[in-house]
Amino acid sequence: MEKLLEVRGLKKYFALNKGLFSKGSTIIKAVDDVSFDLKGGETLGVVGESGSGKSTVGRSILRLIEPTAGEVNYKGENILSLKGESLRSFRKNAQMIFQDPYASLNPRMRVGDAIIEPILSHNLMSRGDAIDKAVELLEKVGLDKDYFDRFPHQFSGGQRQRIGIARALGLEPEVIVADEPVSALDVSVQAQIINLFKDLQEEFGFAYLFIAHDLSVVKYLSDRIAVMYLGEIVELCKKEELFENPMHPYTKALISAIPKPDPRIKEKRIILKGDIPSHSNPPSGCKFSSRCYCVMDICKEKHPELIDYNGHKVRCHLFSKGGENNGEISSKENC
Amino acid sequence: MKKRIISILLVLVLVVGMLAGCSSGQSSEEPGKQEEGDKFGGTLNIGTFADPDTLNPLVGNDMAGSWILNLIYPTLMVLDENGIKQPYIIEEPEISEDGLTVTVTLKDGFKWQDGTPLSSDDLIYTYETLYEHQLQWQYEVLEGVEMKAVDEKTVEFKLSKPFPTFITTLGFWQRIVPAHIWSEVEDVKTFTNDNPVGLGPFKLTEYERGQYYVLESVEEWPLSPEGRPYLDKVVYKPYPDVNTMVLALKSGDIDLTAKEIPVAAARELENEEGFTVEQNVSLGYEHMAINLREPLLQDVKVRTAMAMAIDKSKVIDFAFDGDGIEMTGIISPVYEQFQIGNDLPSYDVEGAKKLLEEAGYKDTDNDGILNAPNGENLSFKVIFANTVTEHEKMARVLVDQMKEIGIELIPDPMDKALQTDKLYNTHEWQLTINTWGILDDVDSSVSTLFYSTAPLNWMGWKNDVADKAMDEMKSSLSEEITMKNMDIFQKEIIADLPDIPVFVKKLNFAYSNDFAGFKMFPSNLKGLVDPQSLQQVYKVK
Amino acid sequence: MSKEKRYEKEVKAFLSHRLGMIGLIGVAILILIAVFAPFIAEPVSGYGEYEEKLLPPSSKYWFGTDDMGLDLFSQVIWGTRSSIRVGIIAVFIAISIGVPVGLLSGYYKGLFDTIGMGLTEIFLTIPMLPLIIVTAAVLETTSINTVAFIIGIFSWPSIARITRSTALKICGMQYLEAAKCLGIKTSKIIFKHILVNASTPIFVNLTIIMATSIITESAISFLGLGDPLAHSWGKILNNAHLSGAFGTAWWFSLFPSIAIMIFVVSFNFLSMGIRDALNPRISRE
Amino acid sequence: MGKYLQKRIVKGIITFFITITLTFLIVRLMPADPTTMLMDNRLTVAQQEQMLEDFGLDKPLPLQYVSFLGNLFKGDLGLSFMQKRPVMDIIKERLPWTLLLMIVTQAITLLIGIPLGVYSGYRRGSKIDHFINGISIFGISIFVPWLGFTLLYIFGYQLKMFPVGGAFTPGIEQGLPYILDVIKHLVLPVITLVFLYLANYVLYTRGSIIDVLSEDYIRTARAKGLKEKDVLWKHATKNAMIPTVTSAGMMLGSMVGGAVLTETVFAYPGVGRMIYQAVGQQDYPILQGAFIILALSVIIMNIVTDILCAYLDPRIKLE
Repeated sequence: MEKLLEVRGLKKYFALNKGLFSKGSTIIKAVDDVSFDLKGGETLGVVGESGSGKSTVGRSILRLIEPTAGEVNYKGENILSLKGESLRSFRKNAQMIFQDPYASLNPRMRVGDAIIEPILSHNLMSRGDAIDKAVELLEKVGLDKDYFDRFPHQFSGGQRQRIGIARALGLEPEVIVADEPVSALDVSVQAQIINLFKDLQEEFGFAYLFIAHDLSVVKYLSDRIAVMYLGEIVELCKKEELFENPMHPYTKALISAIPKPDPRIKEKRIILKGDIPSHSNPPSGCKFSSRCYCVMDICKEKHPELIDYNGHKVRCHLFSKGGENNGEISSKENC
Repeated sequence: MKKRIISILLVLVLVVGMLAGCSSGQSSEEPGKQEEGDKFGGTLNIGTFADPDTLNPLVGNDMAGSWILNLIYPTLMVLDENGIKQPYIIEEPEISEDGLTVTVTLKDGFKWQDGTPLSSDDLIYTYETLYEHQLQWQYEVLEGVEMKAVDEKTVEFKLSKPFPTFITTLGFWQRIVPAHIWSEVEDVKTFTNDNPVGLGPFKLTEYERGQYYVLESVEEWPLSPEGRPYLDKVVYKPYPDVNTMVLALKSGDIDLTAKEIPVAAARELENEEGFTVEQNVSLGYEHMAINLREPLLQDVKVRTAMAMAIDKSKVIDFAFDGDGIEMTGIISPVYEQFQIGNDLPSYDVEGAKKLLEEAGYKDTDNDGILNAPNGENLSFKVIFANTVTEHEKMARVLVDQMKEIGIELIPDPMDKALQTDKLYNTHEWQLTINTWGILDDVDSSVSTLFYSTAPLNWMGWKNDVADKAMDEMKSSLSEEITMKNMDIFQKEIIADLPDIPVFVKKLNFAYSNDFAGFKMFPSNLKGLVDPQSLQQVYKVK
Repeated sequence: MSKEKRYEKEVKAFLSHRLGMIGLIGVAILILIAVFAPFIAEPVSGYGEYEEKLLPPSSKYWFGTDDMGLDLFSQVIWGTRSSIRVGIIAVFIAISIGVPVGLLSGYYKGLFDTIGMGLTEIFLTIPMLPLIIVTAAVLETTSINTVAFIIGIFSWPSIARITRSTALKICGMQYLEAAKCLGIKTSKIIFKHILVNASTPIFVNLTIIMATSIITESAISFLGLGDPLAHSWGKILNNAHLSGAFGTAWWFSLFPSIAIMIFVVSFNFLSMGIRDALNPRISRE
Repeated sequence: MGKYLQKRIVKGIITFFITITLTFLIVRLMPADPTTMLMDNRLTVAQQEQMLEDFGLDKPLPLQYVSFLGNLFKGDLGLSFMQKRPVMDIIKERLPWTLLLMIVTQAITLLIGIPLGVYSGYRRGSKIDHFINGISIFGISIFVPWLGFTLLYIFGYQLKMFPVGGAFTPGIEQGLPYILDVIKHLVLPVITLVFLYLANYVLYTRGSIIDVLSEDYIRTARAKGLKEKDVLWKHATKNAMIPTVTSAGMMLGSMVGGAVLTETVFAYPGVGRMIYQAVGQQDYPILQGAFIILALSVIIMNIVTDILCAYLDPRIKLE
């Protein structure tokens, strides 16, 4: 399939000013040199702990925040150079589903108005048609059409997320960035919403950039998965490949954290020590070195490159020389 | 808890510190003067409306200041109870027959408050300084005048042309300063004169700006009945709000009002025991002036009709609560001797209507306002200062009265400075309600108002016959010539009516009956606080 | 069915708020008086009868007469009109400056915020009444409208602050990001999302501006800097003050003072009622 | 702390600079020539021009501005048109009285307002709450000159309890009699101003106590079994005071407005009355000077209250 979205060298740095009179500032690298592609109809899962920069990537693609550097090409056009009206009209191609269904709807706006508002704003159709379309969309996401005149506070979280999805669908986008769309929902509801995503993708054929903080959510939906740590992609490959043959120690840790359906299967869980380090003061060398259970001397000195290992990309010194195990760490478990 | 206590303590320390800081005014309690007679002793508290702008008698010319400064620096000439200027600290001035030499002799027994005797040098110094620095408006009077000290007490003035009111003008308005002190002053214009050394019956001993001015009686004041003022002290206290001032009088915080009090308050105090209300008359009058540059107002018939439409008694009733005297001519009834009988057109609404009709003014568009032959409405804006309440009320009455004859007046109250600017500089006005201030020396002051080139003639009135009459009056040495020209002038101005005089204010002043001996002098500039009055006021025991 | 429900709780809370209801009734009465002034009292102008000057209240003159022999009841009634007019103009000006400044500061942030909030702080720093006095003196003609205009010019900072803080709060909300992401026009975002949410606090603030503008107008008129031809309560007090009747004719100053008090109290109570009703923490369950 | 202070001061300086520029311009925007008022009607043209020159008003506006700023740095606010004395001297005479009036008013208003606000917030929705709010709102609704005059009439004239106007009796003995005399003169104007500003503090405190009482640490304190009295008056009040103190700094500007009317009615020799008089006389240098000094005081007060708040509330980080 053709490439819908090409992300190249995306960076987002924040400067933290220290004070009015003190010179200089600390640079926070929230996203540091992230590149990936998204093909039409495909689902790319992005996984990482909070603070890994995954949401920043999603928001940068939609220009909700301005990246510091890099390119985001949509069908060959760099959207980072879009401005004003052309940016606004690009937006109908790519939509976002937000994490918090309670906060992503204006409490003072009726559900119907919330759905037709973007349609009208892009002059896609007349008001009457938009209302018809909104009713249709409500039904499509599994809501009663009588809900049209209600206010968001009369709905449950799952219902609201459905409204949010209907709202995004109104613009008939080709790409949907779903930023932890189910993490705020009850577990029972999560599955329903994920199924809705799946069904809608089958019906409309759009591509998902599906952001989540653990692998269990993206496992079902994704075609490929990218694992992020401290603003960098540390591993990126097909879903099956990732689960069968995880290369990066961090990925392994994440996989081991997935609850197993059968508690009798005793697989040793890898516990990462410590918290995710501060962005303003990341470890030198490999950013994961401070928590890595396979850490080597080189890891603290040299920052590893992302290496393509037969389509399986990984950023780890364990594989830096053509993917050979350096031997040094073989004594350690799980490495 | 501790923090709260600390903060309270902090506030208290601040307050106490401030109190200590404010108390810089030195205490002035002196051992009481020896009683020399029954009437001696006592402190008179006087309510005033503001602080003096300055204590520098060469610069200051505000009313609140002159009440205080006149007690410290008395003028050569003063008004008597009838508004006629009389010598005060000088003997009757001598004017030579050709009118070119004026000789002034100081009375005996006056000393500056530092003990130095008053001499002719002080007079000459004051006038020379005035002329050199172009201070006040009086300096113009000294143009081309030569001064010579004949002796310690006598000064001779040589004028370049006859000016019969030379010394009354200069002597009435200009206060004298001591040469031995002022010659040391660096810049007389900005000198603040914080510790004035005066000449008068009272000396300023202590003051706190914004609060009080304590004046103590001098030991010797020859013009007092018993050689010095009866009072020990006179204290001026400024009350910016007249209601508070009246209340202070009623509650005994003050004993006398230097400023006139509103009629409503006067009526109330009259009925209250323990207070006396006295009236005097203003030396000026309230009038409505007409801008003769305005095309519609150039028709004398319109002006005459307007004069006929004014019911002056109604205006007085409402604008000044009935406390006024109608103006019958251009000269105030206060100066009866100059009223020749060239009276203003009397109140006659029907006559006014007829006059306008005959002149061709008709209400052609049926809006209730007469139209000129060219179709324009007889509609005029009348400007006045928004802070002068009697003018605002006068405007309300005049609007009604002009409506009667089909002329529309639109009241346009404005800032005083803006009104002055329009009258003097831009000439963008049609009618204005205003006051002529103190018209001393009628024969010469009419020319400051009505001479074709006078700055105050903002009406733009130009009448050659009247100009000539005013010229002759100004330099006239005989009463006959003066009165003949006065007649000509009055005939001309009544015929032309560039200005419609309306009424003279009667002013109310009140004092506590704990004090007696007051003498009333005309105008609010003098009233009961003229030195001639206070030098003999005493406390009733 | 569900349309009205959103405010049901708040309306109930307001209705049971004693002071708020007193305020609402007061404001309603004042508006009625202003609207129906011609049916309540004849307007007075010019001057009355000499014999009827400064009469105390009687069955003929309920509030007595002033120093021009004019009925004070009529003046107070017609003064309601001036007061409401002043309030509305001041409020209008305050909104039309305060809301844009607040929006620019809160929505666009950056330089706009620095300038906008700097200006706001300056306007809050400068002692307002003296400056209004000077500004009133600057203007050539002081009609009641210009006085109201000046008051409005100095009343916007509170509106700007509230609009800004609401805008800031809403800008941090996800639904605004959602709206942006959906490509909704900025103008619509500002009006439908930010302003609709800011409307209640702005309204509460406006009732207070309404009240303070009357106090300020009265102070300006009292100092003789207002519209000398208007029938405003401040002007009546100014007449009472200048005629020296403060201490002699109590009715002259009492009734306009009471009118001012009713006006200010009503609007303050109303705003308090609304605020309390909207703040769920205040109404005890 | 240092940085916070620096930032606050720089902000203050900028505010001050803009304020004085605004003042400079407004004063010069007056429609009539500013010297018109001081021109005696009989002054000659030469004298008028001399006068303009004396006050530097003949120069072009930018030049006037430069010299205005230059003089300001030297603490020179120019000469009063009417009094022909340095404006600085005139303000120095008046400012202490206004400050005295305001500090005493502020202190009393806070002392009464905070407890009332705390109590009505604690008993929110009750009769006593409505009563306290109602009374304090009535306070701000009374027309100040009328209230002032009524107080003077009753307590000054009828009951003779207090003097009718002024700040102290001339010739009063130094020391305690002087202080008592000053206090006697202070009572009525302070009562007037307290009435005027009480509502602000009551309502502010009430609002913040309601917020504070619903916070977790209050619940914790209650759960720990602390006495209700202590919870309210110690824990809650301390935190509720912060917004009130902040508003106290802001209030200073509006207090000057009340001072104009109050000082005029009570013949109190402060800055407010000076402003009233200067407006009447169109004495622009005085007005200009008064604004500059007042703006400066308000700015300094704001900085002080900000720091005070930071001191009271450790949660505000001085960064």
